Amino acid sequence: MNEAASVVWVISLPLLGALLATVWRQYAATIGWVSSALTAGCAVWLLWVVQRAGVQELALGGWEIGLGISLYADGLAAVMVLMSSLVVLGCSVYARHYFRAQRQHELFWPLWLLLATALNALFLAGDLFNVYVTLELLGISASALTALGAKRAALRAALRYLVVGLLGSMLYLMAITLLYAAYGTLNAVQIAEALQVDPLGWAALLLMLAGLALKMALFPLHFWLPPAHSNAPAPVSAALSALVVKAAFYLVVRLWFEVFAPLTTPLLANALGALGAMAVLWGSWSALRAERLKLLAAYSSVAQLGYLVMFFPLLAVLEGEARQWLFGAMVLFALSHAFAKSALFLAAGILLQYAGHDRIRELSGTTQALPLTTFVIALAGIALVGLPPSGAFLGKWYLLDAAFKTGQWWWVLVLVAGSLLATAYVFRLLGHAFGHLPAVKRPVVAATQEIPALALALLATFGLGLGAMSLWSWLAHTGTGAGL
Amino acid sequence: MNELLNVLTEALGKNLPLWIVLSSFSVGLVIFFVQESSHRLRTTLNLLAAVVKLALVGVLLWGVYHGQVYEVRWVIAPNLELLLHADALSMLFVTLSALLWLVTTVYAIGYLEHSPHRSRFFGFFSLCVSATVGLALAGNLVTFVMFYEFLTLATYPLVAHKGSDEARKAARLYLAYTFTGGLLLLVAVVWLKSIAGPLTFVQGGILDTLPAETHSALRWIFLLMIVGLGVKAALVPLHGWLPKAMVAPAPVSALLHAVAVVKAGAFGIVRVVYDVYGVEFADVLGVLVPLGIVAAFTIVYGSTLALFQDELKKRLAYSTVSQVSYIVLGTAILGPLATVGGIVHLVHQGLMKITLFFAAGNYAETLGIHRVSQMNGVGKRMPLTTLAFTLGALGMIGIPPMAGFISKWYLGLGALEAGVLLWVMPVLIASSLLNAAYFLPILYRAWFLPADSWPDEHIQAQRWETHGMLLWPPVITASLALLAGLFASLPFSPLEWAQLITAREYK
Amino acid sequence: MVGLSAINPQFLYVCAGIFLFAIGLWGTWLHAHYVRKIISLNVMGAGVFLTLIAVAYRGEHLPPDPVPHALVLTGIVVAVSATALALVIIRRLEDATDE
Amino acid sequence: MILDALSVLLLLLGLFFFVSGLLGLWRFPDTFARLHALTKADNLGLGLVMTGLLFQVPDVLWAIKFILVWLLALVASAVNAHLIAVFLHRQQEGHDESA
Amino acid sequence: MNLLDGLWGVLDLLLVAVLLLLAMAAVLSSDRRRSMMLFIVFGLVLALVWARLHAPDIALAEAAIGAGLGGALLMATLRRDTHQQTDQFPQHPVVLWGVGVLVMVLGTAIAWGLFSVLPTVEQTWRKGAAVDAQLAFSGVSHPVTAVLLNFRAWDTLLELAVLLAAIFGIRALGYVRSAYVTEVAFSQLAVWLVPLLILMAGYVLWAGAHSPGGAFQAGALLAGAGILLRLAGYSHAGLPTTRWLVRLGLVAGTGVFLLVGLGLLGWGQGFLHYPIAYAKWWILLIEMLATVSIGMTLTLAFMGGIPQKEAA
Repeated sequence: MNEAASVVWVISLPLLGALLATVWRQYAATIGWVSSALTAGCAVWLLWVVQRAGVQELALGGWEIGLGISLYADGLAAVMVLMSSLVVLGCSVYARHYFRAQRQHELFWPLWLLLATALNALFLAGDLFNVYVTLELLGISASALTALGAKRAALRAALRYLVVGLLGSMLYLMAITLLYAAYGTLNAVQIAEALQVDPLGWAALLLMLAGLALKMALFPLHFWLPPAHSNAPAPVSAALSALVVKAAFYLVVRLWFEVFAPLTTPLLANALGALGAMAVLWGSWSALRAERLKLLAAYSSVAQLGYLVMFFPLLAVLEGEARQWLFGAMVLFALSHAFAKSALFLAAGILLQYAGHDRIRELSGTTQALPLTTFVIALAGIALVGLPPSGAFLGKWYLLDAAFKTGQWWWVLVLVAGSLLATAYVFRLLGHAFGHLPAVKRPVVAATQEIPALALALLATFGLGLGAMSLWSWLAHTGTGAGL
Repeated sequence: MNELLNVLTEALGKNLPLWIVLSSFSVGLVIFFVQESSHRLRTTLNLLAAVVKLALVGVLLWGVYHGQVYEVRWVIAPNLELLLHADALSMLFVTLSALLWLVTTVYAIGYLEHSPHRSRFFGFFSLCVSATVGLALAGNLVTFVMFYEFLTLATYPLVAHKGSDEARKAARLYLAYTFTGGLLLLVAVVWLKSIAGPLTFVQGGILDTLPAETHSALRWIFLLMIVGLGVKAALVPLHGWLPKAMVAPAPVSALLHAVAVVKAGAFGIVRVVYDVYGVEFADVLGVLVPLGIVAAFTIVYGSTLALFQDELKKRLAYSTVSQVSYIVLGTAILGPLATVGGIVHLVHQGLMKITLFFAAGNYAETLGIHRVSQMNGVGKRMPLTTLAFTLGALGMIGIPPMAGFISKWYLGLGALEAGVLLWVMPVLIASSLLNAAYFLPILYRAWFLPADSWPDEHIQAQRWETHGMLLWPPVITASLALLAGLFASLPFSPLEWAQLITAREYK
Repeated sequence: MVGLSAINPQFLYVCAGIFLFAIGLWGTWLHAHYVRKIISLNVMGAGVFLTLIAVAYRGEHLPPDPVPHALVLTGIVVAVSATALALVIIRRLEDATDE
Repeated sequence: MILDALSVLLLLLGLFFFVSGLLGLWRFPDTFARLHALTKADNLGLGLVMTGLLFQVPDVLWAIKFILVWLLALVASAVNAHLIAVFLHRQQEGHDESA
Repeated sequence: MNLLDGLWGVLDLLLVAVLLLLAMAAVLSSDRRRSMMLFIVFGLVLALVWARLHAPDIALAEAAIGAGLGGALLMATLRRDTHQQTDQFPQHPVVLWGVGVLVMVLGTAIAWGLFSVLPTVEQTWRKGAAVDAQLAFSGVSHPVTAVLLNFRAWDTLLELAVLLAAIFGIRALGYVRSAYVTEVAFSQLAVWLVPLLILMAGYVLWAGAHSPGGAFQAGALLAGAGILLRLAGYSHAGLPTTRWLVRLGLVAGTGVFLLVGLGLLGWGQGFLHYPIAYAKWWILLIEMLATVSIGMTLTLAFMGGIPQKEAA
């Protein structure tokens, strides 16, 4: 089995799992978490392969790059695949006991594994049209999962999410038409080499950014995210916030730094950064005012994505080693948010299951009764605010450092305001844990539900907070101009 | 004895500081999961951790005294590393916190006899101490900031421990203040790092070699740092959270206001002035004088407000606000003697203030009295506690032979030496008078007035006036304060150690 | 621009495709009811596909470029599956509101 | 050459019937009459067009397919017309009692 | 000759005019049912346009899937929609025109981008040259099928997965209640038409190798047959009654495609890298099962999930 096979297996395993889970529906849960465990193992193998043998470019079907489709696994892609498979594994172990209705349980797993397939396929796609198909698969399976509960609010949120996803994909597809008309190929690397700075390039970039901003819920286009992420079942909203939104962000990073590198001027980067800043402020402010815990987590996703986008104006100006560190810090921030947000949503699911509601004001009794879940929420809160032992802290550190080095000091103000608001909404949550209500007797919450949430939270804080150094060495194997 | 210690130092190797931090951190995590009902297990774990830490600190002290280098380095990101390094200044603070943590643990076990959520309390309690020790042993500003924020996180649940609305509101206020401070400090450190590169603490400072045009930025950074650290050091405009945090249980307010939080701020300011900027360069920048003015104003302001507080713990809180600023004043005056005065007061104030808080806790716990007005004739009912209180109070006022006198004496000498006598002396005198004004009436009331009835007296006087674990800690700390005063010239005394530090600070 | 003696079909159909894309985008954005949004989305999709096939068109006598044809085929299937899901959700929403 | 002429003639005839069907659709008062016009005229028109094209067809297989197309169209339009008529009839009857 | 070109030009103009008018009407009309009808007609005219642009495969697919099945789905959705039928544009006219201008700007940007490239690109490379060069090795002679099932096989596999995701989503939304009232004439038509449709599907599938056709169009025809049965009152629309057989059918297409790919990978050839000699048979196998899956999926999609009666 040569190295390149790892790229194929990491995508095919969840797809195979999805198919098996459909046919043998009574074993759906076991097939589900076994295939996600195998995929996680495969992701580690892929990362090891990329680390040792460098960038893997696999031309599928043996056809040369321009004609056939190529899978492209470099440092960044391998890290994102590892991130997505770890979160999927955590949520799968969590989901085994989450669904009460047997029917809902069986229908969850095929869609869930298709979502995992779509994510891995998207991270490893080297062909722009292939990215379109994976984006669609992602959008449809995600909205189908959101509608799983068949409650009216969930259905409406899922419908809006599906329509928004389709709109984004159509914009993206028009951009592909332009690029194909001009360069006759769909392979990202070939287009990157052939791209000239001309009206077509600008139109394609504009369309792709608009489409992906819609899917990424960047500030003015974020209206669909809070209802979708707060009405979906807990493991689904964990995956939505942590991974699906991140996939669109990953594409923007790929396109911005690799394909459209000559077109991305600092001015455009600043515009994007401004949108990010508004997302941070608006998202944190609405999270502070949110009534329900899952709504708070959804708004905080909008804010955290704003932070991620704020790296762009600084990356546009920096050069050489400092730029490589900042790029690594951006990826670290994305990873830390993914693990922390999924832990928060899983914990919120436990609270919801236990208390029947997730209205923050009436949660103190529950938080008293579930100390471990509250501890998970605290850890996730630390990572979301960006306090020291977390990956987000390092991300923010490098963001601040770059802001001072390049003299763009206004990003510092946004960061300070964002962090303060974040503290406010996280500790508004945790304040209830010290409420004076009599402690209810110890409830029976399945350990398999609390353990994955705790593991993800620990990964976001201590894992990435202290062990992040290896991430930069992994990213050293990034492809052509992705930030290096 | 000598060989045994050498063997021990080799055995533990050079990452001894890491073991010290981890010892209480790991025990803290374990205690979280201890069942609420198993008292014995929790008490043994606590005491074991405290004793082990004290022993390790002793070994460290011996090693540092013999010039052995202890350094633990952990690279967390490109050109960003955690560094634990035991130098003379950190040894002072580590020893103080380890010692007082042991005493406070004993006191806390006695104090929280029948209250709920004790596993949670002692868990966060040991996390808080590990944060303080980590902060003390930090080798560069990055590590300092990380432990500084970690301290905020660890102390927030302690302040909110009681769970009453008042406690949660006080905790929220505390968090608002300290987190904003922490954030400003973080921004300042990153800004400084972008200008000056790696910020490892070097005795005598590292910024004097920087070009002239960065000086204005350095002033701004200094201001931000002082505000960031000032929140915890309770400098005047930023001290709002301290009196309100008195709602926390007595061991918390004792530990927070004598050892952990407040001292962290003061220690931070000392580190920034001496080991980052360098006191000569700071003077050249002209930032020391405003710092001195703020410190002086805090001293006077704290003492005057303490006068009007009827609640005993609030009065002690305001006295802390003023006492901590002595340290800042000592740092602000350019001169070795003032520095010695400032640094030694770091230890003395810790010993004295913790005694006062222990005593206040005893009164509240045994006789159920919280107000000064209720303290008539308390001396007769609880002679030993009140004696300890008296020693502490006299020390605060600065009457020889107590430790407080020495630090004020050195501050005075330092001011004379630096020629700033004109505005420092009146401040010292005024504050001593004010101290007397708010402490002496309490002593008079306790010893000379007839005791009126104490309606809710909890613990009847059997063999001792109160619960054993509540009585002996204040007595121990009071005697330590007395010894620190009497035997100031002994080799291992705080004064000697402060002089050792100052000698290295001034080039 | 190439001399437009006879209206060059590629130019005409590309313009048509872009116009359909525009009208579809406009409809999706502004319509309130989701059935109308989906119809506009399909019109927008048809616009994109028409542009793609117009680009692939190479005059009367040359065979057209097969790659865009495959892309559009895939696009149509994907569009119809998304439309099907959306319409069933709408149907389920209608039932939910009835009960 | 004759074949081409014949085809053109038949196509024109077919066109004539389509136009008449269109006129019928436009002018006739009620739906039943319109149904009548449409099915009759268009089927015949389609038949004529189909025969016209038969002459252009390269081989027999194509011819069979053309005829198949016409037959299918016939059957489909007949059944559709019937269904619409039944529905309309039931709806009109239904006016007195609820449908 | 220019008379013929002129005629083509007129036809193009006519087609485009009708197409755009239908699109405008479908989007702008206030009555929801009229807009749906117009959309179906728009689909049919679009099929004509594809035929005009030398894209027979897409014409087939558009007629069968886009207009046919899409239309059927729309009608099924609006069948019980008893609420008020009109959709006025609620927004303020400024918003309407504002968005209109924005969209126009985007359109002109695209047009400007495209037309700055299109005329010049003709000379640089002949698009599709790569496909023609490798066509001989792809195992099928029809270029579009070659691209779909060999060169870009991975896209098609994921696209089948997309269909799967859609049908899983639909199944997850619960059961379907009302069947359709049976109409004698219609069921007679069904009796004749369904076998013909199945035969046609087989033919289209086979023809796909050398002329326009293939899995998707054949699948759509099968779905047509299924819908016909459903409308004729058979609540099961010809699908097997045992539940797991239906699930196996749904999964068959993607499953075989993936297993063949992985098998070839395991065998040393490489993922989806058919041995040239047997490529034709592998492709045919995959296409057959894909047709069955697509047919089942689209029928179930029209039904909106699993029929109620024996779904217990």
